[in-house]
Amino acid sequence: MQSGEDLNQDFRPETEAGGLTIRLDVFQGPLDLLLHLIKREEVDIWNIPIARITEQYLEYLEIMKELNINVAAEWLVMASTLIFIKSRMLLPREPAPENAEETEDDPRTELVYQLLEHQKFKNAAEMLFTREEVENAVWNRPPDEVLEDGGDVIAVTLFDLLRAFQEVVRRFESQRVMEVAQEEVTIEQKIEDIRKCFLVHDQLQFSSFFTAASSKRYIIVTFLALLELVRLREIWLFQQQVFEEIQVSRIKESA
Amino acid sequence: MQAVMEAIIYVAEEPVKAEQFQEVFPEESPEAIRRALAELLESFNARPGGMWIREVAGGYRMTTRPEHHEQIRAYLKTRPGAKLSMAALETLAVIAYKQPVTLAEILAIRGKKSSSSLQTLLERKLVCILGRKEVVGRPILYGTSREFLIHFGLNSLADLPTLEEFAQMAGDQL
Amino acid sequence: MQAVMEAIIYVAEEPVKAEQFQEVFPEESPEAIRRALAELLESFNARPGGMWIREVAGGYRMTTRPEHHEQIRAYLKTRPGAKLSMAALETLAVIAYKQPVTLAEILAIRGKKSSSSLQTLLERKLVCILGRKEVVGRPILYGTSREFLIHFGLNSLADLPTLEEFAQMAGDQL
Repeated sequence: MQSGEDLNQDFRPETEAGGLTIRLDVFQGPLDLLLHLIKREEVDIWNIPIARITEQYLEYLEIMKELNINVAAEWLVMASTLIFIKSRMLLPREPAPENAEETEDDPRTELVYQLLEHQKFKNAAEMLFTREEVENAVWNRPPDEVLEDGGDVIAVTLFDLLRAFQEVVRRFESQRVMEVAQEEVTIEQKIEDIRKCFLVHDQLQFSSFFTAASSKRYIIVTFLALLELVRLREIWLFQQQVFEEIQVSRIKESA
Repeated sequence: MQAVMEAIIYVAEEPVKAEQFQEVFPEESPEAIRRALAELLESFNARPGGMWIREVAGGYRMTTRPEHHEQIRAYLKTRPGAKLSMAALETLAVIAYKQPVTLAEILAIRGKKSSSSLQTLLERKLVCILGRKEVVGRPILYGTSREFLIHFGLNSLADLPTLEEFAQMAGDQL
Repeated sequence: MQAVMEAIIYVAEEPVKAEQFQEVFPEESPEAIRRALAELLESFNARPGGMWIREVAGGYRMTTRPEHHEQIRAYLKTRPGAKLSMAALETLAVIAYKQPVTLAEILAIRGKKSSSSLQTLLERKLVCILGRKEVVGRPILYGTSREFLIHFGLNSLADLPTLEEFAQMAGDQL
């Protein structure tokens, strides 16, 4: 649980196998980092010292780059927003017309509303967290003989499939030593490759299609090729049991 | 009638709705069924037992009482189940309060991509697809499921605290 | 202690033996545990409830009372919330995306017999007969019903998510 207090531990970058993949444990997104900075500085949300906060935000971005963290686009968008607001603040303000709201022309206003909105949903998420804790402390166990039996083969939903795909990507990410420049394979070529595989085999493990993968692109192309073949009804995917390895099987031509 | 209702709530996998009792007791008036259920809850939950009956997701459900969780866990030798990550909970909060909502709208509020959280929530069936928004691209609209109510022990969405309460809190925090 | 014992007997999949309670209450004497169990049985079974606790296979087990069997069966038959089996769900998905479709075509896509799943779906009124295909044997064509749309909260079939949208979600995470 990352309550406001825990956020004060600052960065807790986690190094995974091989030291290549680093995850941010504490901050989930740029808005979270800004909220953290504002709370730490104990500044008034309606009067954010934009120059100081921008400077600190950029420092964090630097650390992230040094740590090899893949900085997602939204972090850079926020950086440019902050710099834009900062520059607007430096411009001499036109004398406000009488009776005008003081904050009306403040370039920070929109960001403040965004931050408040974000904090609101963080609070809602904490409420859900607490409720989940309580519900985790109760059990509902209807007697066995009432339960419907699940049938023999459990089919794979698209979400099972996507999860398996994610698993392959994760494994690939943790094992990769270096991305070797590889000949670009197209989906059409990959479909042909898979078709050739099934001339010899009736059934293969889902993961076996990815063992030779040497780039993320290769995995994506292979995955899309498999999906296309499912769509064309040439292959189908199934599991014997939930959580078991997904099997890919050729659909036999009916006579 | 209460004894049968109790037995049915006990065997049911899902919360049992009042209308389902109607089908079991076709000769009883809806009024009588509602009264019997209220009496059952009162008497069952008043006894110093190990279970209680609660109103969840518009139905009645029997569970153990939370105060015994340590001993039950000791017997079952289980550890607390896989909890949702904070990112998933935040995404879920946005969906719960803003439904029906698109992925782009979630992105706007959270300020970051939420597709992997959304995928987790769909897999766990806490979120479901409500349809499509009639704008360019017809994006999918998401909302919370019945499973969401059960997972968080809610009788209906109206049981959630209002967003204004969280806004008030946010104002105090910042 | 009785309340916890009751809760444990409720959650247990197998009859719970006295020794197992000893593990949960290590500080209690075997004698005290046996006495508590006897008292629990007496009080739990004396109340006019829907369940009782019996000594079965050297342990304690909670079941419904036999006199309510008929009503419980009536409930189990009518419960609308009963989940579809994975086989039925898959058959339904094939029909939803490929309609109008014949049983033989469903077989070809799923790679296994689907007639009992189809039967379930027809009984549940999620699937309906659209007509006959004008080929040899004039096989029946199946499609999804209005009930299907209601069940999944869809406005029309055009609201079903496409494979591309799911692929898009997976791609977003990379």
